[in-house]
Amino acid sequence: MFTLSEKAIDAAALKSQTHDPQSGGFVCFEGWVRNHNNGKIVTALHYSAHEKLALQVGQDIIEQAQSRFDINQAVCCHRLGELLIGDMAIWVGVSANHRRAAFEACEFILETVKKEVPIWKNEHYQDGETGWVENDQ
Amino acid sequence: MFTLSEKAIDAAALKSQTHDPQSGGFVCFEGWVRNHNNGKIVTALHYSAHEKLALQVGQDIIEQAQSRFDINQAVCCHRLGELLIGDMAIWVGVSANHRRAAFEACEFILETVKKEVPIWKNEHYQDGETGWVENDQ
Amino acid sequence: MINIKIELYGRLIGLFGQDHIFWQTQANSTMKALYQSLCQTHQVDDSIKGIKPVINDTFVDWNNEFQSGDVLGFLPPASGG
Amino acid sequence: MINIKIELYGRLIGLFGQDHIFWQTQANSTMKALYQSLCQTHQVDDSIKGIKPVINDTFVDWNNEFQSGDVLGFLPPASGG
Repeated sequence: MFTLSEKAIDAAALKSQTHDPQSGGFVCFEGWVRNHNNGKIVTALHYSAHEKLALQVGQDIIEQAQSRFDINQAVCCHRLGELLIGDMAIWVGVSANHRRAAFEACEFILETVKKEVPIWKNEHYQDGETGWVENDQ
Repeated sequence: MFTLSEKAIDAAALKSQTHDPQSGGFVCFEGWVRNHNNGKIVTALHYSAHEKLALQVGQDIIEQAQSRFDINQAVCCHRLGELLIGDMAIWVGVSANHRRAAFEACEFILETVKKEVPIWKNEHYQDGETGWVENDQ
Repeated sequence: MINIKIELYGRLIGLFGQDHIFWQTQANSTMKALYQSLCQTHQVDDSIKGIKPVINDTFVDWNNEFQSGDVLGFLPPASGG
Repeated sequence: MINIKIELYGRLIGLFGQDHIFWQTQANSTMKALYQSLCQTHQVDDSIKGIKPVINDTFVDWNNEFQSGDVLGFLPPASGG
Protein backbone atom coordinates (compact mmCIF):
# COMPACT_ATOMS: atom_id res chain seq x y z
CA MET A 1 0.00 0.00 0.00
CA PHE A 2 1.11 3.56 -0.74
CA THR A 3 0.20 6.33 1.70
CA LEU A 4 0.98 9.98 2.39
CA SER A 5 1.48 11.30 5.91
CA GLU A 6 1.25 14.84 7.26
CA LYS A 7 2.73 13.60 10.56
CA ALA A 8 6.01 11.82 11.40
CA ILE A 9 6.17 8.46 9.62
CA ASP A 10 5.53 5.53 11.98
CA ALA A 11 8.04 3.01 10.62
CA ALA A 12 7.12 0.31 13.15
CA ALA A 13 3.45 0.40 12.17
CA LEU A 14 4.30 0.22 8.46
CA LYS A 15 6.76 -2.60 9.03
CA SER A 16 4.16 -4.69 10.85
CA GLN A 17 2.12 -4.63 7.61
CA THR A 18 4.90 -6.51 5.82
CA HIS A 19 5.32 -9.36 8.31
CA ASP A 20 4.11 -12.87 7.42
CA PRO A 21 5.29 -16.40 8.27
CA GLN A 22 6.47 -17.43 4.82
CA SER A 23 8.74 -14.42 4.38
CA GLY A 24 12.44 -15.02 4.98
CA GLY A 25 13.67 -11.56 4.14
CA PHE A 26 12.68 -7.96 4.71
CA VAL A 27 14.38 -4.93 3.17
CA CYS A 28 13.54 -1.37 4.03
CA PHE A 29 14.73 2.02 2.92
CA GLU A 30 14.36 5.22 4.90
CA GLY A 31 15.09 8.60 3.37
CA TRP A 32 16.19 11.16 5.93
CA VAL A 33 16.48 14.93 5.55
CA ARG A 34 20.19 15.71 5.19
CA ASN A 35 21.91 18.84 6.47
CA HIS A 36 23.41 19.55 3.04
CA ASN A 37 22.54 19.36 -0.66
CA ASN A 38 24.38 20.61 -3.72
CA GLY A 39 26.91 22.37 -1.52
CA LYS A 40 24.34 24.37 0.48
CA ILE A 41 23.48 23.97 4.16
CA VAL A 42 19.90 22.76 4.49
CA THR A 43 17.99 23.64 7.66
CA ALA A 44 14.53 22.30 6.78
CA LEU A 45 12.38 21.36 3.84
CA HIS A 46 8.79 21.24 2.78
CA TYR A 47 7.10 18.53 0.71
CA SER A 48 3.91 19.27 -1.18
CA ALA A 49 1.93 16.95 -3.45
CA HIS A 50 -0.96 16.64 -5.85
CA GLU A 51 -2.46 14.34 -3.26
CA LYS A 52 -5.07 12.52 -5.34
CA LEU A 53 -2.67 11.74 -8.18
CA ALA A 54 0.20 10.98 -5.78
CA LEU A 55 -1.88 8.27 -4.08
CA GLN A 56 -2.99 6.89 -7.43
CA VAL A 57 0.51 6.82 -9.00
CA GLY A 58 2.06 5.51 -5.78
CA GLN A 59 -0.42 2.63 -5.51
CA ASP A 60 0.20 1.78 -9.16
CA ILE A 61 3.96 1.54 -8.47
CA ILE A 62 3.33 -0.85 -5.56
CA GLU A 63 1.21 -3.03 -7.86
CA GLN A 64 3.89 -2.96 -10.57
CA ALA A 65 6.42 -4.16 -7.98
CA GLN A 66 4.07 -6.96 -6.88
CA SER A 67 3.79 -8.24 -10.45
CA ARG A 68 7.46 -7.79 -11.44
CA PHE A 69 9.13 -9.32 -8.38
CA ASP A 70 8.50 -12.46 -6.33
CA ILE A 71 7.60 -10.59 -3.14
CA ASN A 72 4.97 -10.94 -0.44
CA GLN A 73 4.19 -7.48 0.97
CA ALA A 74 5.25 -4.02 -0.21
CA VAL A 75 4.51 -0.79 1.63
CA CYS A 76 5.54 2.82 1.00
CA CYS A 77 4.75 6.03 2.84
CA HIS A 78 5.83 9.54 1.86
CA ARG A 79 5.83 12.44 4.29
CA LEU A 80 4.26 15.81 3.42
CA GLY A 81 4.63 19.21 5.10
CA GLU A 82 7.52 20.74 7.02
CA LEU A 83 10.49 18.49 7.88
CA LEU A 84 13.65 19.15 9.90
CA ILE A 85 17.13 17.59 9.62
CA GLY A 86 17.00 13.88 10.42
CA ASP A 87 13.24 13.60 9.87
CA MET A 88 12.07 10.71 7.73
CA ALA A 89 10.82 11.75 4.28
CA ILE A 90 10.05 8.32 2.83
CA TRP A 91 9.80 4.73 4.04
CA VAL A 92 9.75 1.70 1.73
CA GLY A 93 9.48 -1.85 3.08
CA VAL A 94 9.28 -5.16 1.23
CA SER A 95 9.03 -8.72 2.49
CA ALA A 96 9.77 -11.75 0.31
CA ASN A 97 10.58 -15.44 0.55
CA HIS A 98 14.09 -14.72 -0.70
CA ARG A 99 16.34 -11.75 -0.09
CA ARG A 100 17.24 -10.85 -3.69
CA ALA A 101 13.64 -10.09 -4.67
CA ALA A 102 13.19 -7.97 -1.53
CA PHE A 103 16.25 -5.84 -2.35
CA GLU A 104 15.26 -5.42 -5.99
CA ALA A 105 11.64 -4.53 -5.30
CA CYS A 106 12.55 -2.06 -2.54
CA GLU A 107 14.95 -0.21 -4.81
CA PHE A 108 12.48 -0.30 -7.73
CA ILE A 109 9.71 1.23 -5.61
CA LEU A 110 12.01 3.91 -4.23
CA GLU A 111 13.40 4.94 -7.63
CA THR A 112 10.02 4.92 -9.34
CA VAL A 113 8.29 6.86 -6.56
CA LYS A 114 11.02 9.52 -6.67
CA LYS A 115 10.64 9.81 -10.44
CA GLU A 116 6.89 9.54 -10.93
CA VAL A 117 4.83 10.37 -7.86
CA PRO A 118 3.79 14.06 -8.00
CA ILE A 119 5.51 15.27 -4.83
CA TRP A 120 7.79 18.30 -4.72
CA LYS A 121 10.59 19.26 -2.38
CA ASN A 122 11.27 22.84 -1.38
CA GLU A 123 14.54 23.19 0.54
CA HIS A 124 15.18 25.91 3.09
CA TYR A 125 18.84 26.95 3.30
CA GLN A 126 20.85 28.50 6.11
CA ASP A 127 21.26 31.73 4.11
CA GLY A 128 17.49 32.24 4.15
CA GLU A 129 16.93 31.22 0.54
CA THR A 130 14.66 28.41 -0.56
CA GLY A 131 14.92 26.23 -3.62
CA TRP A 132 12.73 23.81 -5.51
CA VAL A 133 14.78 20.68 -6.10
CA GLU A 134 14.14 18.37 -9.03
CA ASN A 135 15.26 14.74 -9.14
CA ASP A 136 17.45 13.57 -12.00
CA GLN A 137 15.19 12.46 -14.80
CA MET B 1 30.14 -3.00 14.12
CA PHE B 2 29.42 -6.73 13.98
CA THR B 3 27.88 -8.42 17.01
CA LEU B 4 26.33 -11.74 18.02
CA SER B 5 23.25 -11.95 20.23
CA GLU B 6 21.92 -14.83 22.34
CA LYS B 7 18.70 -12.84 22.87
CA ALA B 8 16.13 -11.36 20.45
CA ILE B 9 17.81 -8.79 18.19
CA ASP B 10 16.94 -5.20 19.19
CA ALA B 11 16.59 -3.62 15.74
CA ALA B 12 15.75 -0.17 17.12
CA ALA B 13 18.92 -0.04 19.21
CA LEU B 14 21.06 -1.16 16.26
CA LYS B 15 19.41 1.34 13.94
CA SER B 16 20.12 4.22 16.29
CA GLN B 17 23.83 3.45 15.82
CA THR B 18 23.53 4.27 12.11
CA HIS B 19 21.82 7.67 12.43
CA ASP B 20 23.77 10.85 11.65
CA PRO B 21 22.86 14.27 10.21
CA GLN B 22 24.72 14.00 6.91
CA SER B 23 23.09 10.68 5.96
CA GLY B 24 20.25 10.92 3.46
CA GLY B 25 19.54 7.23 3.13
CA PHE B 26 19.29 4.17 5.34
CA VAL B 27 18.85 0.61 4.09
CA CYS B 28 18.29 -2.34 6.36
CA PHE B 29 17.82 -6.06 5.88
CA GLU B 30 16.17 -8.38 8.36
CA GLY B 31 16.32 -12.13 7.95
CA TRP B 32 13.33 -13.89 9.52
CA VAL B 33 12.88 -17.60 10.26
CA ARG B 34 10.53 -18.95 7.58
CA ASN B 35 8.00 -21.74 8.10
CA HIS B 36 9.37 -23.69 5.14
CA ASN B 37 12.67 -24.57 3.45
CA ASN B 38 13.50 -26.97 0.63
CA GLY B 39 9.91 -28.28 0.70
CA LYS B 40 9.92 -29.15 4.41
CA ILE B 41 7.89 -27.49 7.15
CA VAL B 42 10.23 -25.76 9.57
CA THR B 43 9.09 -25.32 13.19
CA ALA B 44 12.25 -23.82 14.72
CA LEU B 45 15.96 -23.58 14.21
CA HIS B 46 19.17 -23.29 16.14
CA TYR B 47 22.19 -21.17 15.24
CA SER B 48 25.62 -22.00 16.63
CA ALA B 49 28.92 -20.27 15.95
CA HIS B 50 32.65 -20.34 16.50
CA GLU B 51 32.11 -17.14 18.43
CA LYS B 52 35.63 -15.74 18.49
CA LEU B 53 36.19 -16.23 14.76
CA ALA B 54 32.64 -15.15 13.91
CA LEU B 55 33.19 -11.79 15.60
CA GLN B 56 36.56 -11.41 13.91
CA VAL B 57 35.37 -12.31 10.40
CA GLY B 58 32.16 -10.28 10.83
CA GLN B 59 34.05 -7.16 11.89
CA ASP B 60 36.40 -7.59 8.95
CA ILE B 61 33.40 -7.67 6.56
CA ILE B 62 32.05 -4.42 8.05
CA GLU B 63 35.45 -2.81 7.50
CA GLN B 64 35.61 -4.10 3.92
CA ALA B 65 32.19 -2.51 3.29
CA GLN B 66 33.37 0.78 4.78
CA SER B 67 36.32 0.91 2.40
CA ARG B 68 34.51 -0.35 -0.73
CA PHE B 69 31.37 1.82 -0.54
CA ASP B 70 30.76 5.51 0.19
CA ILE B 71 28.79 4.88 3.38
CA ASN B 72 28.65 6.43 6.83
CA GLN B 73 27.67 3.74 9.33
CA ALA B 74 27.33 -0.03 8.95
CA VAL B 75 26.02 -2.38 11.63
CA CYS B 76 25.28 -6.11 11.61
CA CYS B 77 24.02 -8.44 14.32
CA HIS B 78 23.50 -12.20 14.03
CA ARG B 79 21.33 -14.14 16.44
CA LEU B 80 22.53 -17.36 18.11
CA GLY B 81 20.57 -20.08 19.92
CA GLU B 82 17.01 -21.32 19.47
CA LEU B 83 14.70 -19.35 17.14
CA LEU B 84 11.03 -19.79 16.28
CA ILE B 85 9.11 -18.88 13.11
CA GLY B 86 9.16 -15.13 12.53
CA ASP B 87 12.13 -14.52 14.83
CA MET B 88 14.88 -12.33 13.47
CA ALA B 89 18.08 -14.21 12.58
CA ILE B 90 20.13 -11.34 11.19
CA TRP B 91 19.94 -7.55 10.98
CA VAL B 92 22.07 -5.43 8.67
CA GLY B 93 21.77 -1.63 8.57
CA VAL B 94 23.72 0.92 6.54
CA SER B 95 23.47 4.71 6.38
CA ALA B 96 24.98 6.76 3.56
CA ASN B 97 24.78 10.18 1.95
CA HIS B 98 23.21 8.61 -1.13
CA ARG B 99 20.84 5.70 -1.46
CA ARG B 100 22.71 3.58 -4.04
CA ALA B 101 25.75 3.07 -1.79
CA ALA B 102 23.49 2.14 1.13
CA PHE B 103 21.71 -0.56 -0.92
CA GLU B 104 24.97 -1.96 -2.31
CA ALA B 105 26.77 -2.05 1.02
CA CYS B 106 23.81 -3.64 2.82
CA GLU B 107 23.57 -6.43 0.28
CA PHE B 108 27.37 -6.91 0.25
CA ILE B 109 27.49 -7.28 4.04
CA LEU B 110 24.55 -9.70 4.06
CA GLU B 111 25.93 -11.93 1.29
CA THR B 112 29.46 -11.96 2.69
CA VAL B 113 28.33 -12.67 6.26
CA LYS B 114 26.20 -15.60 5.05
CA LYS B 115 29.15 -17.00 3.11
CA GLU B 116 32.07 -16.37 5.44
CA VAL B 117 31.11 -15.90 9.08
CA PRO B 118 31.40 -19.24 10.92
CA ILE B 119 27.76 -19.62 11.96
CA TRP B 120 25.71 -22.75 11.34
CA LYS B 121 21.99 -23.31 11.06
CA ASN B 122 20.27 -26.46 12.30
CA GLU B 123 16.64 -26.62 11.18
CA HIS B 124 13.96 -28.48 13.13
CA TYR B 125 11.21 -29.92 10.93
CA GLN B 126 7.59 -30.76 11.67
CA ASP B 127 8.30 -34.48 11.17
CA GLY B 128 10.74 -34.40 14.10
CA GLU B 129 13.88 -34.51 11.98
CA THR B 130 16.61 -31.90 12.07
CA GLY B 131 18.97 -30.87 9.33
CA TRP B 132 22.18 -28.89 9.01
CA VAL B 133 21.67 -26.43 6.19
CA GLU B 134 24.53 -25.09 4.12
CA ASN B 135 24.39 -21.89 2.10
CA ASP B 136 25.15 -22.03 -1.60
CA GLN B 137 28.88 -21.53 -2.04
CA MET C 1 -15.00 33.16 -23.18
CA ILE C 2 -14.96 30.52 -20.44
CA ASN C 3 -13.78 30.52 -16.82
CA ILE C 4 -11.31 27.98 -15.50
CA LYS C 5 -9.14 27.48 -12.45
CA ILE C 6 -5.46 26.68 -12.99
CA GLU C 7 -3.45 24.92 -10.27
CA LEU C 8 0.34 25.17 -10.18
CA TYR C 9 2.67 22.79 -8.38
CA GLY C 10 6.31 22.53 -7.27
CA ARG C 11 8.71 24.94 -8.93
CA LEU C 12 5.88 26.38 -11.06
CA ILE C 13 4.55 27.99 -7.87
CA GLY C 14 7.85 29.83 -7.56
CA LEU C 15 7.90 30.67 -11.25
CA PHE C 16 4.38 32.15 -11.37
CA GLY C 17 4.49 33.50 -7.82
CA GLN C 18 1.19 31.84 -6.89
CA ASP C 19 -0.24 28.32 -6.57
CA HIS C 20 -3.48 28.95 -8.44
CA ILE C 21 -4.84 31.34 -11.05
CA PHE C 22 -8.43 32.07 -12.08
CA TRP C 23 -8.39 32.57 -15.85
CA GLN C 24 -10.69 33.60 -18.65
CA THR C 25 -9.93 32.23 -22.07
CA GLN C 26 -11.56 31.32 -25.36
CA ALA C 27 -13.33 27.95 -25.72
CA ASN C 28 -11.72 25.06 -27.66
CA SER C 29 -8.23 25.88 -26.53
CA THR C 30 -5.69 23.10 -25.89
CA MET C 31 -3.69 22.62 -22.72
CA LYS C 32 -0.54 23.47 -24.66
CA ALA C 33 -1.92 26.76 -26.00
CA LEU C 34 -3.20 27.69 -22.54
CA TYR C 35 0.17 27.01 -20.88
CA GLN C 36 1.98 29.05 -23.50
CA SER C 37 -0.35 32.03 -23.14
CA LEU C 38 -0.05 31.73 -19.37
CA CYS C 39 3.75 31.94 -19.63
CA GLN C 40 3.49 34.89 -22.00
CA THR C 41 1.08 36.86 -19.82
CA HIS C 42 3.19 36.28 -16.69
CA GLN C 43 6.41 36.96 -18.61
CA VAL C 44 7.67 33.52 -17.63
CA ASP C 45 10.20 31.86 -19.89
CA ASP C 46 9.31 28.17 -19.66
CA SER C 47 8.88 25.21 -22.00
CA ILE C 48 6.44 22.33 -21.56
CA LYS C 49 9.39 19.93 -21.26
CA GLY C 50 8.95 17.64 -18.24
CA ILE C 51 5.62 19.19 -17.29
CA LYS C 52 2.49 17.01 -17.11
CA PRO C 53 -0.91 18.57 -17.81
CA VAL C 54 -3.90 17.51 -15.73
CA ILE C 55 -7.63 18.18 -16.14
CA ASN C 56 -9.85 17.59 -13.10
CA ASP C 57 -7.21 15.43 -11.36
CA THR C 58 -6.60 13.21 -14.40
CA PHE C 59 -3.44 13.16 -16.51
CA VAL C 60 -4.19 14.34 -20.07
CA ASP C 61 -2.37 15.01 -23.31
CA TRP C 62 -1.08 18.48 -24.25
CA ASN C 63 -3.53 18.47 -27.17
CA ASN C 64 -6.55 17.90 -24.94
CA GLU C 65 -9.15 20.66 -24.86
CA PHE C 66 -10.89 21.81 -21.69
CA GLN C 67 -14.31 23.16 -20.83
CA SER C 68 -15.76 25.90 -18.72
CA GLY C 69 -15.53 25.07 -15.03
CA ASP C 70 -12.66 22.61 -15.46
CA VAL C 71 -9.80 22.67 -12.97
CA LEU C 72 -6.51 22.46 -14.88
CA GLY C 73 -3.17 21.55 -13.34
CA PHE C 74 0.45 21.73 -14.44
CA LEU C 75 2.83 19.34 -12.69
CA PRO C 76 6.61 19.81 -12.99
CA PRO C 77 8.97 16.82 -12.60
CA ALA C 78 8.58 15.09 -9.24
CA SER C 79 11.18 15.56 -6.51
CA GLY C 80 9.96 13.39 -3.68
CA GLY C 81 11.99 10.93 -1.63
CA MET D 1 52.25 -39.36 21.35
CA ILE D 2 50.62 -36.01 22.16
CA ASN D 3 47.20 -35.03 23.53
CA ILE D 4 44.95 -32.56 21.73
CA LYS D 5 41.34 -31.44 21.84
CA ILE D 6 39.39 -31.38 18.59
CA GLU D 7 36.32 -29.15 18.22
CA LEU D 8 33.69 -29.89 15.59
CA TYR D 9 31.14 -27.39 14.25
CA GLY D 10 27.94 -27.31 12.21
CA ARG D 11 27.18 -30.45 10.21
CA LEU D 12 30.43 -32.07 11.43
CA ILE D 13 28.77 -32.39 14.85
CA GLY D 14 26.05 -34.46 13.21
CA LEU D 15 28.58 -36.44 11.20
CA PHE D 16 30.81 -37.37 14.13
CA GLY D 17 27.96 -37.51 16.66
CA GLN D 18 29.75 -35.19 19.08
CA ASP D 19 31.00 -31.62 19.22
CA HIS D 20 34.44 -32.35 20.63
CA ILE D 21 36.88 -35.22 20.79
CA PHE D 22 39.94 -35.73 23.00
CA TRP D 23 42.55 -37.39 20.84
CA GLN D 24 46.00 -38.93 21.12
CA THR D 25 48.16 -38.82 18.06
CA GLN D 26 51.79 -38.80 16.98
CA ALA D 27 53.72 -35.53 16.97
CA ASN D 28 54.47 -33.64 13.72
CA SER D 29 51.19 -34.55 12.11
CA THR D 30 49.44 -32.10 9.77
CA MET D 31 45.86 -30.91 10.09
CA LYS D 32 45.01 -32.77 6.89
CA ALA D 33 46.44 -36.09 8.12
CA LEU D 34 44.66 -35.67 11.44
CA TYR D 35 41.29 -34.99 9.79
CA GLN D 36 41.67 -37.98 7.53
CA SER D 37 42.53 -40.34 10.38
CA LEU D 38 39.63 -38.90 12.36
CA CYS D 39 37.25 -39.74 9.50
CA GLN D 40 38.73 -43.21 9.16
CA THR D 41 38.44 -44.01 12.88
CA HIS D 42 34.85 -42.78 13.05
CA GLN D 43 33.95 -44.47 9.76
CA VAL D 44 32.92 -41.12 8.35
CA ASP D 45 33.14 -40.64 4.60
CA ASP D 46 34.10 -36.98 4.24
CA SER D 47 36.53 -34.88 2.21
CA ILE D 48 38.26 -31.69 3.34
CA LYS D 49 36.39 -29.77 0.62
CA GLY D 50 34.85 -26.58 2.05
CA ILE D 51 36.17 -27.27 5.55
CA LYS D 52 38.46 -24.75 7.24
CA PRO D 53 41.03 -25.96 9.79
CA VAL D 54 41.69 -23.88 12.89
CA ILE D 55 44.40 -24.12 15.58
CA ASN D 56 43.77 -22.27 18.85
CA ASP D 57 41.04 -20.08 17.31
CA THR D 58 43.15 -19.03 14.31
CA PHE D 59 42.58 -20.10 10.72
CA VAL D 60 45.48 -22.23 9.46
CA ASP D 61 46.53 -24.15 6.37
CA TRP D 62 45.83 -27.87 5.97
CA ASN D 63 49.60 -28.48 5.97
CA ASN D 64 50.10 -26.81 9.34
CA GLU D 65 51.37 -29.00 12.16
CA PHE D 66 50.09 -28.83 15.71
CA GLN D 67 51.56 -29.34 19.15
CA SER D 68 50.63 -31.02 22.38
CA GLY D 69 47.87 -29.09 24.17
CA ASP D 70 46.61 -27.34 21.03
CA VAL D 71 42.87 -26.99 20.47
CA LEU D 72 42.08 -27.88 16.87
CA GLY D 73 38.87 -27.01 15.09
CA PHE D 74 37.21 -28.03 11.84
CA LEU D 75 34.68 -25.56 10.41
CA PRO D 76 32.29 -26.63 7.65
CA PRO D 77 30.85 -24.01 5.22
CA ALA D 78 28.91 -21.27 7.00
CA SER D 79 25.13 -21.22 6.94
CA GLY D 80 24.18 -18.11 8.87
CA GLY D 81 21.67 -15.47 7.85
